Amino acid sequence: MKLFRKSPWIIHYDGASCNGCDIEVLACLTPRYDVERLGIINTGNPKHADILLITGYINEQSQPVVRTIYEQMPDPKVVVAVGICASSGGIFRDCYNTKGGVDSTIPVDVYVPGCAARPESIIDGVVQALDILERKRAEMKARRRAKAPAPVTAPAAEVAPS
Amino acid sequence: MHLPLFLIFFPLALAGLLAVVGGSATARSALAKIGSGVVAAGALALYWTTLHRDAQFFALNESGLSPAILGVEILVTIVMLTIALRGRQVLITLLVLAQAALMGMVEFGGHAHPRVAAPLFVDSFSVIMALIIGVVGGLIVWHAVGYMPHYHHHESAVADRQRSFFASIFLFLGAMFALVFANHLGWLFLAWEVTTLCSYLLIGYSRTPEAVRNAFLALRLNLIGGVAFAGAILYLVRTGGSLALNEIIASGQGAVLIPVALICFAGLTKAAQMPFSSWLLGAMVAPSPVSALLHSSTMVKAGVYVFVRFAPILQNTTVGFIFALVGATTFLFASCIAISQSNAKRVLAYSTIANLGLIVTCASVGNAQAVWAAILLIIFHAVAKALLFLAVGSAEHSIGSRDIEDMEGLISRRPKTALAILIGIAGMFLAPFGMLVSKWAAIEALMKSNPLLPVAVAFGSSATLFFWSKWMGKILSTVKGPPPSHGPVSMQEKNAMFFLSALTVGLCAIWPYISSASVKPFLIAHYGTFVEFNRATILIMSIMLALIAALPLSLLYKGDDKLRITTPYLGGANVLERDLFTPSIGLTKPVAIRNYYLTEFFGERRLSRVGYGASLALLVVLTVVVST
Amino acid sequence: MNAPTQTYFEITPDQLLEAVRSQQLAGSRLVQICCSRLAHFEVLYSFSRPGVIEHLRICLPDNTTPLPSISLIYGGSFAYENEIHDLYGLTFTGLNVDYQGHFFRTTIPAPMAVPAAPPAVPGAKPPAKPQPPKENP
Amino acid sequence: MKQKPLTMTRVALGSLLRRPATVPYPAERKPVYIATRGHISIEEEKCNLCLICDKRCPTGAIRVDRTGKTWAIDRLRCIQCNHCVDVCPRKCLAMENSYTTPMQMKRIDVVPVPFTPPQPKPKPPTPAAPPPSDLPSKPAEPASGDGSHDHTTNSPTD
Amino acid sequence: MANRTVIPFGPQHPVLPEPIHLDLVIEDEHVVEAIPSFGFIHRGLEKLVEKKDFTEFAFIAERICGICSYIHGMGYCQAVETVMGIEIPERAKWLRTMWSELSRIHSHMMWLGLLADAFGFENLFMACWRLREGILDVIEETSGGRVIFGAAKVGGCRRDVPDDLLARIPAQLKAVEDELRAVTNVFRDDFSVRQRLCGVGQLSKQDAYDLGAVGPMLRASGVALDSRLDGYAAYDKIQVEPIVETAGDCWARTMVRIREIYQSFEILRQVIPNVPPGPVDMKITGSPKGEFFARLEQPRGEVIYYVKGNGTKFLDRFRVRTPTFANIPPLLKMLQGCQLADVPVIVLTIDPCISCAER
Amino acid sequence: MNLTHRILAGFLFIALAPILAGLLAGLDRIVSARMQGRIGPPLLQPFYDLFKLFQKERIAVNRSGHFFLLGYLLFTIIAGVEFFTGGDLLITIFALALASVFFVLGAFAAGSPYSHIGAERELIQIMASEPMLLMVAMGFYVATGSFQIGAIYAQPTPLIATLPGMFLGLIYILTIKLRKSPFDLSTSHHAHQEIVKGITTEFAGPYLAIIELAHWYETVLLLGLLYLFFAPWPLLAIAALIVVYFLEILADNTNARLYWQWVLRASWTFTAIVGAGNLIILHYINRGGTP
Ligand code: NFV
Ligand code: SF4
Ligand code: SF4
Ligand code: SF4
Repeated sequence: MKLFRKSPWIIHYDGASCNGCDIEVLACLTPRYDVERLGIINTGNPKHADILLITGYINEQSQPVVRTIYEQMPDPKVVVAVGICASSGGIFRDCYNTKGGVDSTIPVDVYVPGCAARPESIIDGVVQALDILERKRAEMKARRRAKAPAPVTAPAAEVAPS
Repeated sequence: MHLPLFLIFFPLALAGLLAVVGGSATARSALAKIGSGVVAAGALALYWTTLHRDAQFFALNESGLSPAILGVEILVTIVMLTIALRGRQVLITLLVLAQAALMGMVEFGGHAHPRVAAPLFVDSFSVIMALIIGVVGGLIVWHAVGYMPHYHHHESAVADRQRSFFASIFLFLGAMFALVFANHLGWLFLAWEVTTLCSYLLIGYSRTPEAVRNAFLALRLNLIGGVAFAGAILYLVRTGGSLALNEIIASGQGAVLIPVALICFAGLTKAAQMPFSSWLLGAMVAPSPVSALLHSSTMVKAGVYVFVRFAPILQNTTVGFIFALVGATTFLFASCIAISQSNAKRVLAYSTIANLGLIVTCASVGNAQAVWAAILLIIFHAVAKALLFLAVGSAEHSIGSRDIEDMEGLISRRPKTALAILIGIAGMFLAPFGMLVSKWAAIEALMKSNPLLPVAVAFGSSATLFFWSKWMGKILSTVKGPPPSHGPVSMQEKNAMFFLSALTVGLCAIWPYISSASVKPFLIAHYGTFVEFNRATILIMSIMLALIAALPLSLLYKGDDKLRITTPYLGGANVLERDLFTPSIGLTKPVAIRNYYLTEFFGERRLSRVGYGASLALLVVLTVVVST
Repeated sequence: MNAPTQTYFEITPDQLLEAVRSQQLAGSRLVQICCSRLAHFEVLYSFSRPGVIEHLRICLPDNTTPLPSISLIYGGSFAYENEIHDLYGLTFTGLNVDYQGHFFRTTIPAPMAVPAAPPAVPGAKPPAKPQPPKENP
Repeated sequence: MKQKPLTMTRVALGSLLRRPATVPYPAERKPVYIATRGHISIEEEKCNLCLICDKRCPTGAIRVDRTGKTWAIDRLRCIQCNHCVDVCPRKCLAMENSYTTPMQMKRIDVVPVPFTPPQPKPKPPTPAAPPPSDLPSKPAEPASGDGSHDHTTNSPTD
Repeated sequence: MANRTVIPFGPQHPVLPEPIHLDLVIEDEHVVEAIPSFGFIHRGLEKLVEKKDFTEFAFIAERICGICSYIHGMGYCQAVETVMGIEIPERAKWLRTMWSELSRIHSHMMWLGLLADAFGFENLFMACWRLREGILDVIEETSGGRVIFGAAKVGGCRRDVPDDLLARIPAQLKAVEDELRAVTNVFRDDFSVRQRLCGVGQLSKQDAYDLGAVGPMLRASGVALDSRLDGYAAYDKIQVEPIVETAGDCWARTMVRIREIYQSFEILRQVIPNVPPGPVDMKITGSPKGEFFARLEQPRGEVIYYVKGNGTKFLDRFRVRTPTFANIPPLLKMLQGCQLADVPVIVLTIDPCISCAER
Repeated sequence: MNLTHRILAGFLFIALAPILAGLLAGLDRIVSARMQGRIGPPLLQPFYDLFKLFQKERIAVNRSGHFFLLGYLLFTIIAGVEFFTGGDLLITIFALALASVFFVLGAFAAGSPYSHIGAERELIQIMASEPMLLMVAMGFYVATGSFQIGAIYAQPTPLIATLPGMFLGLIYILTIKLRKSPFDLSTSHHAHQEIVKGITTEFAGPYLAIIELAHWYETVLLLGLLYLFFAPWPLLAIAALIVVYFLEILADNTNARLYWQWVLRASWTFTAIVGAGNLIILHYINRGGTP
């Protein structure tokens, strides 16, 4: 059974967003969108989460935090960058304190465009993430069977794309 | 016949010997080691020879011995008086004088001096007590041999008076044996006074102002009980009653209720029941073996010993019920107060007070099942508490603190000591360990009396669960790497802790046997009934025990390459090492984890006041009841 | 519009505490403290009471001269002062809550003290003396 | 003040009895408004590669290539501010009210533009319509941190 | 130090939707010391004025924050307009007022939900956010965005709202308002809510004023201060009374915000039917030169925009002092001696908006 | 009950309790969602979650965590088996306490501040609820003269008649045991917490699943305890359980989380009033009205 499809638990971290995407992520949980229909719970604890939703770009101070959260999530895990800021740094990419999108710090699996990303888009993004979760789960199993060492979970740190 | 006498006089003789040659460390430790071994062996031998036998009474030539007894009595009084006068303790002086006056009236008051045909006796309960004194006491002395040099190493300001220390300890052991073998109330009282004296000497061992103060406190409060005891003897003599324990118990409730109440009152002081509990807390200044020996496993048990002895008298009387209430109050409040304590020895002290309270409650209720519970409580408590005191003492030497908070991660710093503490704690409150078995029985037995008592037990034991668990948690929690620990633990300490740990666990397995071999005869003798423990319950308890024993095996499974070790959750603010985080100001800061002490609810001062008030009120009611 | 009147007062650093104290006596509230990087550094203290907004302007040639903190008069001023310290490198003495340069942990120290990029504004004069951003202590 | 009892119980039971407010999204969706800003689309036939949208886009999401004759947009940069639509002189850009779907790879949508600059005039192409007067015809290039664009259609980042 | 626990609270923390961090020193569960730290969202967008011209900067101003986005855009434009001496068309003023109030309602309703979440009242959170969607619908229909309005521009508004739509809005709002009553009654009357709010995080009138608290924080401590009385946009033509409570605790702040929601509905009832016809924007010529301090009322209180132009398209300095920033010192004061369980509640009752505070 | 019946009952409990509790949890989530105006997850969601958790990577802060959790699960099951095989009620309660202590110790051992605070709060919750549990046992004893569940179950008259206070008290602490608002101090199912996930913060993946499983067993056990009050009338009993569970959900949805002080004080006071009160009244009635 594809269990990860049915029970993806999320954690949301606000890298350095303007709050616009943030409150849209929260809005997903509320009655109008109610993502619990899809088995999604906002755990608030990286150790319980499968999907990391990050809004906002990364700055000096949030970088180690994002890394820690990512590191503390058990495999399989998926990162969804929500909003333009998280995807590319958006309108703030020229600021002195930005390090760029989330992919400057950890590998991103799904980019959700929109400024602010709409709840519908966020749901779409999470749904895409579900397939990736299943895939990663399968890879994990294969690895375990092959007794291969787990790949280093910490991302190749300073790979700044674009 | 010979064994009890041997058990009484051997330690006394050894005490004398130690007083003479104890100045030399080698001689002292050799004598103490031999002494502890002999005492333990003697107690075991006594057990073996009395197994499945009825109570034996030893007819001695009492009138021949009485001058000697009287002489010792006078000697004790003089010693106490000297102590009181030298310490300028007015109240103590008055109490000693009052006691002397009462006893003088007994001896010289012109009454027919009651004869006790058999001043000594042994029954299965005395044997149980003797086992505790001999085996647990012996182990504690063994521990002390290794412990005391370390103690002096740590407390360099304290003058080394180990000679008198070990002498007092053996004096105490002798007195204690005498106490449990005495059938003659006068003899019992003498032994009682000697233990009080030893307690005074040992509490004040370090001679610091605090120790001296607390030693006097102990003396004072215990003497209040002593006066009551003497009063009881006088009452018996005046009313022409017997001074033989067995005859008093046999004489039925109506006749002897007043003296029994007085003796039990003395028992309250000795067992540090509220409102007299403060001395036991003060006694914690003494070295740990003293706390273990006198203030948890043996001497304070003398207090509850008289309760158990007189349980048939107290049964179903208002007096008994009031005593039960005092015990229940003590159990409830002492358990609650323990929550607010972070000093390990104070926690142990409060827990001791609480458990003695529970025993008092059971014994005062006095039905067969309750007494069964009381005796088992005495056994389990003596073993587990002794273990805890000794282990805390050793831990204190290795980490330099007796604060629970400093025991953080002891499991990785001092695994064996930590394990001993954990076993001791588990023995105190977890199923299927002993204390819980007896609590189980206690609740059922108390239900038959008055629901107020088990209600207090229910609340109190919930409180015990809180402080024990958090202590265990502290030992198990590993936040930081092990900070350096001081001094090694001596061989003797290790032995003692190992045996006591084994005993704590072993008792859980063999208590059904103890129950039927030793407790049953006692109950049959006094009540004619014995409630068998439900077999299914024993079975499930054994299963639980086996599982607990088996669970640590899962820790052996180390070949767990699938487990990824990661940092704890710190809101994402982790910095490299596991206990550091990025603070608001500065670069790194360590997390600190401390237990809860819930002082706003369980604050010592507030609850003590309530507890003292309640128990005092109960004692006032008792006085009214007794005098009408 | 019944907008309050706004007045600007130019003061020197040593007049600051006195001026602020008289604002407090007048019953004003501290509205904000703002630092600007122009050719010089400019610190603007704004106070308000009903119907009035008053600004105290201090011009500083560079960001090396420390300013006295007004946090003993207006307890809330530490937030602004720490912020200015971290963004402009200006030091304030006598802060009641001192973040020691950890208020905003920026990628580069004192980023706002860097003058505007000259080619961006054809009309803007380049700053008289480009001041190297001060390191956080 | 008098407190009404059970205020929350009423709300909770009320909700229990009412139909849920949920619009079960992937299955069903709330209609979008005409005004909703979703994504930018282009009528490439109209575009004359005048570069204004490229220059004025606040995030630099649009890249117009006059030699390669393409109009490209990085939808992960576009903040749907509608500015390009406002400034496009040919009114060939439009803000649709549907959103870009999330993507797993960064990509840039490149649209070939059929526009051929009028041959006779060698001048740089001037927009047919005059630019809005509040804007200078030659906007100053904002000094941007990195104005470089990825012109690959697919730039894998994972 | 004996029995004190030191823990980091945040930056990632489920009850704080935004990253802020507190060094908490607690004893049992009493907070002995709490020092907040900032900078997780600091972008430094004020410096972007050097790179974006003053018209484009409106987009950035709107993205200072996604909650109070509209007023940011509008406040920035208002400041620039004043510097440039522009009087915007009347219809634009009224539309700005309408959007401001819509933004206030959505912000306060959102906050009510978050507050409920902070004291573990999931259902109440859901109830608030369910109703908030009704407001967001109105916002989206009129401005095109749910949270980022994108409707402010120097010289007026970027889009007009058709009259038929304007005529429809009051009914939509009325429906939300009616349902909201039941929910706000819970905040007012529910036992457990009052347990968690009454007497918690008390801030005296004097402290609030001295420490520079603004907005509902200040008004809940008994100071009647509301920048809308300054009469910007169309506020000079409508009735606004500052809403004041005196208790100064979390409950008072909640009440202030709740009453402000209804006040905003009331204002909208005055505004929407009275939006005058006419253009919504005007041509801008030239560049700003000079400086101005604009003061507006955000949902969280008084916000300051300082604009200094030098006659070019690029401003010399843009500065925004947001209400959250001003409310930080009082927050520190309130956190002392509270319960651990109160920490999120107290933090939330200043209605923290970190992206606003750190910019 | 003879031995085979007992063994059968034990196995049935082990096999069926998770299914029952899981379904109940699913139902709980749906009803909660409806009370919040949402659709909510599918009925089987708790099972999806559980199985997914078992598939996750295993991470931990140290190597001793699983030991304690194993103890937690094991002794919860033992408590349940003891109960459903008609064993001794007090032993059941003690075993349950032992299980909780294992859980708490696991969280302590993790050495992380959040799980530590969670553990302390869990202890407070245990301390708040334990007296009532013990008193329920005492109540049964006074009413039936035995702690044996078999005997209590076989009682011809429903115990609710003599022990209404106990029933109320048990419902009260059920709220604590089910970790429902306003008593979800140590951890909570979904609503956010000042201490994140509290006691479960450091347990991830399979470990979390073990906790969930143990919690399910515990839930069934507690419901079984409630059932005893109506034992002679099974239909009424089931109806009562449904009503009680609904009330729990309602309470969860209509209350804020309260302080530990409040929880402890209120629980002990309530226990003293309804529990001890009932016990004492019953005691004197049984004595024939002569105190
Ligand atoms: N209201 C508001 Fe803001 C502004 N300005 C504030 O702190 O929310 Ni993001
Ligand atoms: S993408 Fe837009 S709405 Fe989202 S955080 Fe960035 S600026 Fe805010
Ligand atoms: S909408 Fe705005 S961000 Fe998007 S392409 Fe157009 S101008 Fe650029
Ligand atoms: S502004 Fe319009 S016409 Fe010019 S390049 Fe862009 S899309 Fe084409």
